[in-house]
Amino acid sequence: MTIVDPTAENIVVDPNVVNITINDKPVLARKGELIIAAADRTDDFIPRFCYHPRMSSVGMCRQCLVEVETPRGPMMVVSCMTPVAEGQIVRTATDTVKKAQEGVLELLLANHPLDCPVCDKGGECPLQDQAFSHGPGESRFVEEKRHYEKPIAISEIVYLDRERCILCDRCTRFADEVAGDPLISFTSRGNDTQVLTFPDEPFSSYFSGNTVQICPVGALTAKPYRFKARPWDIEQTESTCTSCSVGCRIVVQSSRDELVRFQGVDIDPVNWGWLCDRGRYNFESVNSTERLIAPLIKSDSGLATTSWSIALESAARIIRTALASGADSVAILGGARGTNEDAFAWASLADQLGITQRDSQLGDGLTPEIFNLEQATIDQTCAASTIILLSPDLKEELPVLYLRVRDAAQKRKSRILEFTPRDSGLTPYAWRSVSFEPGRQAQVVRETLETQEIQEQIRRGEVVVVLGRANLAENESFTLHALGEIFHAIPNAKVLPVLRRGNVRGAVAVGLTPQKNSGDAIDILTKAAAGKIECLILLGSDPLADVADSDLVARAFNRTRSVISIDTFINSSNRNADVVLPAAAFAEKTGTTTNLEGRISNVTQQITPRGTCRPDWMIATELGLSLGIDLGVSSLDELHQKMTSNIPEFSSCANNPIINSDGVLMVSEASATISRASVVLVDRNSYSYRLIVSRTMYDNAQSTTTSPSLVGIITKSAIYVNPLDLARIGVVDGTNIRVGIADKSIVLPVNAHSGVYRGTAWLPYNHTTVDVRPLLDITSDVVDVRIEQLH
Amino acid sequence: MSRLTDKNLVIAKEIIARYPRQKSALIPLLHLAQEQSGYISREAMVHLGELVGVTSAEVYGTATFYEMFRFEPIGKYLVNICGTMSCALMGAHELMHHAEKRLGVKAGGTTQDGMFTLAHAECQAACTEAPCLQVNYRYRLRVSTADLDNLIDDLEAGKLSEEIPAHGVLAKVRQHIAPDRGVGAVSPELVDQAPAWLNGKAAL
Amino acid sequence: MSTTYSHAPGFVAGDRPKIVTSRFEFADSFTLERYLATNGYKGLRAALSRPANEIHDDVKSATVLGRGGAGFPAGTKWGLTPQQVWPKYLVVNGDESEPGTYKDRLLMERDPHQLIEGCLIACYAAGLSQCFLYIRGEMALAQERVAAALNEAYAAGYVGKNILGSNFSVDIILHWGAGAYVVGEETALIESLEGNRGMPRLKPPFFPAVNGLYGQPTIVNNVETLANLPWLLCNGVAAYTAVGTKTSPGTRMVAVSGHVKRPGVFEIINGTTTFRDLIFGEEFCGGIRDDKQLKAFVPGGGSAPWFTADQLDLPFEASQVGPAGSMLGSGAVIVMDETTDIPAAALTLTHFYAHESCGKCTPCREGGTWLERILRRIVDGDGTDADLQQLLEVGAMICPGDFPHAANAQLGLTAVPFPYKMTTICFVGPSAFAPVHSALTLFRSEFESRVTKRVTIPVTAVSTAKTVTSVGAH
Amino acid sequence: MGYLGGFIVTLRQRGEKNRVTTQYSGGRVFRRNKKRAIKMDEKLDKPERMHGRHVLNRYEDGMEKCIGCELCAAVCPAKCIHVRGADNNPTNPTSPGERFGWIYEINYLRCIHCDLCVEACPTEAITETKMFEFSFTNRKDAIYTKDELLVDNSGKPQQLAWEDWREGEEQNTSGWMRATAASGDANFVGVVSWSGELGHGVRPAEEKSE
Repeated sequence: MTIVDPTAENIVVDPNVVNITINDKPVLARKGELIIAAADRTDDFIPRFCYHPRMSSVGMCRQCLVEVETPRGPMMVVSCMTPVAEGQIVRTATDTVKKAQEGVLELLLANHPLDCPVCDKGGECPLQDQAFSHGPGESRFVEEKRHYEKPIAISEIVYLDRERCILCDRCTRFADEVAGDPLISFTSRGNDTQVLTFPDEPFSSYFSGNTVQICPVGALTAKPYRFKARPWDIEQTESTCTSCSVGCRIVVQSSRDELVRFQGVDIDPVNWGWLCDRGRYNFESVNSTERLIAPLIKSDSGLATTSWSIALESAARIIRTALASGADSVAILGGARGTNEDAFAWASLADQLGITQRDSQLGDGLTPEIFNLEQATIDQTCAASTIILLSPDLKEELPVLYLRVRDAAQKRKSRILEFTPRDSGLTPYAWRSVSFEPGRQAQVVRETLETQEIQEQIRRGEVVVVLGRANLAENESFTLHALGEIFHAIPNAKVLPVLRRGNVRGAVAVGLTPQKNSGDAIDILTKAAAGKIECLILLGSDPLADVADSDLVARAFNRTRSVISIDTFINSSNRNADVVLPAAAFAEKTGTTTNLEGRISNVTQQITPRGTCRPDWMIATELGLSLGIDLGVSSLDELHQKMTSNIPEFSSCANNPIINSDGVLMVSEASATISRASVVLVDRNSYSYRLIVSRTMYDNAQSTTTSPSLVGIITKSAIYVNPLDLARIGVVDGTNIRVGIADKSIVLPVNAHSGVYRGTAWLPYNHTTVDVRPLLDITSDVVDVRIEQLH
Repeated sequence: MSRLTDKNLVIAKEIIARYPRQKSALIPLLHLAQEQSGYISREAMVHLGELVGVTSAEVYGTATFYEMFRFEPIGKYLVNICGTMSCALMGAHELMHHAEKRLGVKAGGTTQDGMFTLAHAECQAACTEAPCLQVNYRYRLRVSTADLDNLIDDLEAGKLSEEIPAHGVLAKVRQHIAPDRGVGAVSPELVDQAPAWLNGKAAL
Repeated sequence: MSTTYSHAPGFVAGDRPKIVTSRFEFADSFTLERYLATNGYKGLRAALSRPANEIHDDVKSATVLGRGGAGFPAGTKWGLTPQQVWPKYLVVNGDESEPGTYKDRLLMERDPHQLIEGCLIACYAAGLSQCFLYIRGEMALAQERVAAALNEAYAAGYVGKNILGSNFSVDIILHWGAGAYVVGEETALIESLEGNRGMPRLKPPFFPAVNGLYGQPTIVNNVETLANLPWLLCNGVAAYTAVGTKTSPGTRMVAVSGHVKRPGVFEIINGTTTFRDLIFGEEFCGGIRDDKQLKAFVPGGGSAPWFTADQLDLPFEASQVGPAGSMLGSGAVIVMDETTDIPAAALTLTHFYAHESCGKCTPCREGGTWLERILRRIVDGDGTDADLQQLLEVGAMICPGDFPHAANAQLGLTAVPFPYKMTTICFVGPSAFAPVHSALTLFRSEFESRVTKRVTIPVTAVSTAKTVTSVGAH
Repeated sequence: MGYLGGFIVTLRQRGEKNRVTTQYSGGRVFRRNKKRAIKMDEKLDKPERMHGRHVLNRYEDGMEKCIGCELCAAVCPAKCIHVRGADNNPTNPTSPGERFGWIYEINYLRCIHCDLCVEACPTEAITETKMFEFSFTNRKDAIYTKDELLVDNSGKPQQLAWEDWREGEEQNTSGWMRATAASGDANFVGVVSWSGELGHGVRPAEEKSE
């Protein structure tokens, strides 16, 4: 927008600028902008309840009435639905407007219970605030108020108090427009209107927490925050969520040094204020009583608490001993959980010790080479005319990215061309969804891109490929081959890499990735299984639970002499470790993180670390000192400086204050290309089913299982097949069956699912009750399973 | 009492096909479900949601907005006595009192034998013939208390079963468009040109 | 008293020009056979024999006014749709539920083919690709008759593909509602037709002519409006404008109900007939029942401010009724004689609008019910002096500024012209206030006599039902 | 002479008549001077609006009035109140409604008895007695917990070991109530009223001072 100075010569009038007057002050607005949005840039606040800048306007609450001059005198309009017009004169505080606003507020309060003292929203409630600023002061309503049953749980997480609801349509609009889960709706009519779910059906949206955040009253409250604190005893800081790699901007709130709530922060490039429920509520795991609070060391009776100095000494001794048989006998797994600084400190230590075997992925991602392809940001992706999805189910793995891509498709800005082994959350919004049998994606992509219709679409403009690992039960190279086909057809396509782990991109950038041609995590574990690894350092990773091939990991751990774990919890991998060093968790440390598009933003400490926990970087420097190595840093600032000057990708965030808000993009150069390759694949036996293994939002992740509010939502293990296939094998939906490969099998329930294509079977990973990993063999290209009835 | 029967499913699919967007068929389909069971069951709403491709919460939201839909079984005959101004001026309240006494239930209640549900109704568009009432949406005009007694007697005796079907059945005639006669739904996605007859020439 | 009805119960024929009710005298007026025998589908043939734009011009020059309430000329409305956006839809508003009104029901029950022909002419003239005929849910008979007529017309080639062998093809889809007054509002009608809750959309930006059904340009016309078209096309513009006044040509159907000797629906000549003619004229209602005095009457459906005897000589003409402080609306007059309990009568209407509020706009949802509760309290004898003022103040939250009312010589009131300012999207909210305001302005003494000199409300004014032993009721 | 001015108040309080603090010296004065035995160990009547230590009140049915809203903690200028709310057990509620005061602590090392907490309380749950004679010897005792603050089932405050209470003094628990309009009714602005108290009933409000 250009500011027009009428006195200047050669005025170039921006056709998109509209001059309006709000309360006698000139305001510049964008064409098509709403009056309320233009007024938000001035000091004149227009009260509102239903208006939300990220959703379509409905003009429901009638609170934002203002007067606009018309040839027939002033006319009252709702400012949330009236676009600006050249020369428009708006008044937001005339007597008529004030009267109308006071009237609406009195009416809103007429049936609203005055239970503010017990209401979680009390103190930060728009209705309360605006009743003070724009309300009549007193109510003349003497009648009895409307009564409903006090809060009803509409899901595992959200409570609904219909008495408090002012029917602003925000939650229902969010569920419908933004999340695409219209599981709540207005019901009944007139004065009896209420928001409800379908009887006995929960509001099981992955994004339900957002409705709590945008509710302008205390009608929707969240179980994890219920009665935990009041707004005035909350302290807060802005940070970035690291639950997945989307990097949503959040506010971390605590009360008396305990985390009580995360709220989404509206930043344009990433999350628009939205969060997924897992990211919003898994802070409970930080408060968990199961947290590690002191160093542990192996003793005759298992792990025993010890002091930091002893623990560090023993760790140093173990590493020294291992290094004596060569740098190849030490390996580092993990590092994607922490900050960039954490990863950098560990990478520096590893460099100094000569450890080249490191990997922050656990064999379930893709080669870090994809970060060197021509990159697209989330914004560029959502502005592209064609979005090609060659990715996992974004709704399950990167929920807020799903919201962004869905929005782009819904508003008809972009068309989605999806290649998927099974129906994903975005399938209903895809322009074309092309299914493939695992292993055949390259061929399917090639054939699809050859059709004329697709070629026409591709020629319409920018193409971005959202690239990730859709299936853990196939070799990662299949995805890359398919990508090669895309590049062959569309050489200038950009890539948005979607690797799931929180800071995997930062960890790779600083060097927590295989160095000097040493192998990846799977190679490390294979070597360990062969007894070639003396010491395994686990940086917040749990390979025994996380690596798809459980057999391999078990053998690896059996043969590894010693394990040093830096973690926040005791888990399956460090239960028998030699030394366990307690790490500071999210919100207990400060630093920067990098999201999937390479955006570097800060994470901030809000509470004191539990017990004697320390940030990973501090552990690295101190362990270094015990090993006689000085990393040359004594504070986080120094470390950050050193990182930004040593790692070229991070040069953009050196002394850059923006990392506190929108973040800065890392410097990336497109140096890699992926070209077409031929693939040969064995045919599937017609009696077996090709396996698709992928993650869902609520699984047995540590942060989920240790969050009391989420643990109940974790899905139970089951295998999903097409209803027609189910009929073919004559198995009743929901019964237990045996799923087997050559010599191994597991028993679990089978469910009919029309989103799974014929001849394939979908097995969600890491759910409760049954471990599905025995079926996964990392060495085979794809997995075909037999499904048999139990006898 | 549940999902649509196979016969009704055929009708439902025909109705859905008439609209450019499936959801538009929701209200007619809800009537169909109500015709089938006399009220709309939970399963029926789930089924309709599947048919038109919306969540059951959306079906529920739409259905509860409209007064004619019942979500619990009611009497075979729904007696709606209008109480809006014209009828009130002509004695609708007295008629309601009489009906309450005669049927032994308050407005909104259903008789023990499940025959009658008595209800207040808003203006039924027969104002000049006040007071008026509808039995399962069939009019009775200028109803005196004696007329009401006779009506109830007749209904109890089954004399009017031809004229007044059980609650849920609305129109006894359905629109049916023969496949060779229908133009088909005109959806915004498929049409972006002016209709053929707008070419400045006479159509005939 | 049992009444014997003609073929169209409620309709009073009279010796006046008949444009839309000409077939009401026949017992089989709703059949295709009768329709064809009485100039049926001649208008359509006439229309199809000329280019579409000429038909549109005809309807424009005949100034066929919308009969739904707003009185906007149909031809002009058709012309408001954007030029190059297709498809456009026709939605027929047969969701008649305004208290006092029932012309559309008769037209659908008695002459469905006339309506169908009207729809076809409109579609042809305005280039509308599909027609949805939305009939109020409670009108089972109208639905049956229209469905049967449509089936007949489809079979006979009047509707559907290549109508009468021409290149004009259009489907008329019978759609019916399920009981919601607010759906009579055109944007709510569209929402309802899309399968949603019938909550009105805000205009702007959702002017149906630009952004209506499925976001496409949509014409919403009233049943009676469309029923005028066959006659217009058959007899020509000149014959049509010869009836009625220049600004309001043709006839219109008016229902007069309440305390009159012969309540009924009449087809009257637009613009010249006065309320006195209607209520006292022998060819119409023939005076007040039992020759009592007229107390007040509602001139245009339940949502119109009331008139008293002072306004009897106003003609049935929007341009005169508006400045006099009310509106013509959908052609319904409700007459109250001297025995009428005014507060109780107002309550029935306020209850109606409060009950029919869709719940979207706060002032209507909360204010309507509040009005009803205060009014009911007063009617039940539990009101206070303050309640009278409270009624007006709650009303002012729905309609800030002066509310229209009629002049009254006896009370020394001068008229406040229609319309009012409102804080709601549609007219349901203000309509809940209109009867309260009229009753309270014109008959304040009746309210005052209802309230004892109580300062506070007995009990806590909890229930809407009257408390039998209210504290301090005497 | 200027500096003596500061002692004027002190000097004015000299003389037997005005003495307060020696009168309940725990018997020491009595032992020294038997002649003044009648006045020994008695406390003077305290002003009606005296601010002493707090109590948490109950309703007649024994339910606690505190709903754990933390408004008292929010308003406390000395930051000496710590409150945490929790969900009432629906079958056996502690207080009416959804929420009850689960933790309630007042640190009397910090409390300045300003009574803003009492003003802020929406349910009249916290009021102050007139008793201020409590001298504790350790920090733990100084922090009164909810169990200690809560009145018993008859509405009487619980006497703690270090509190100097006399016979009948527990009657002095009547709480001084807000001078603002609790109900939002403008007629009551500026009127000092009293909380309805279990065991003591309701005292009439004071006359409105203009």
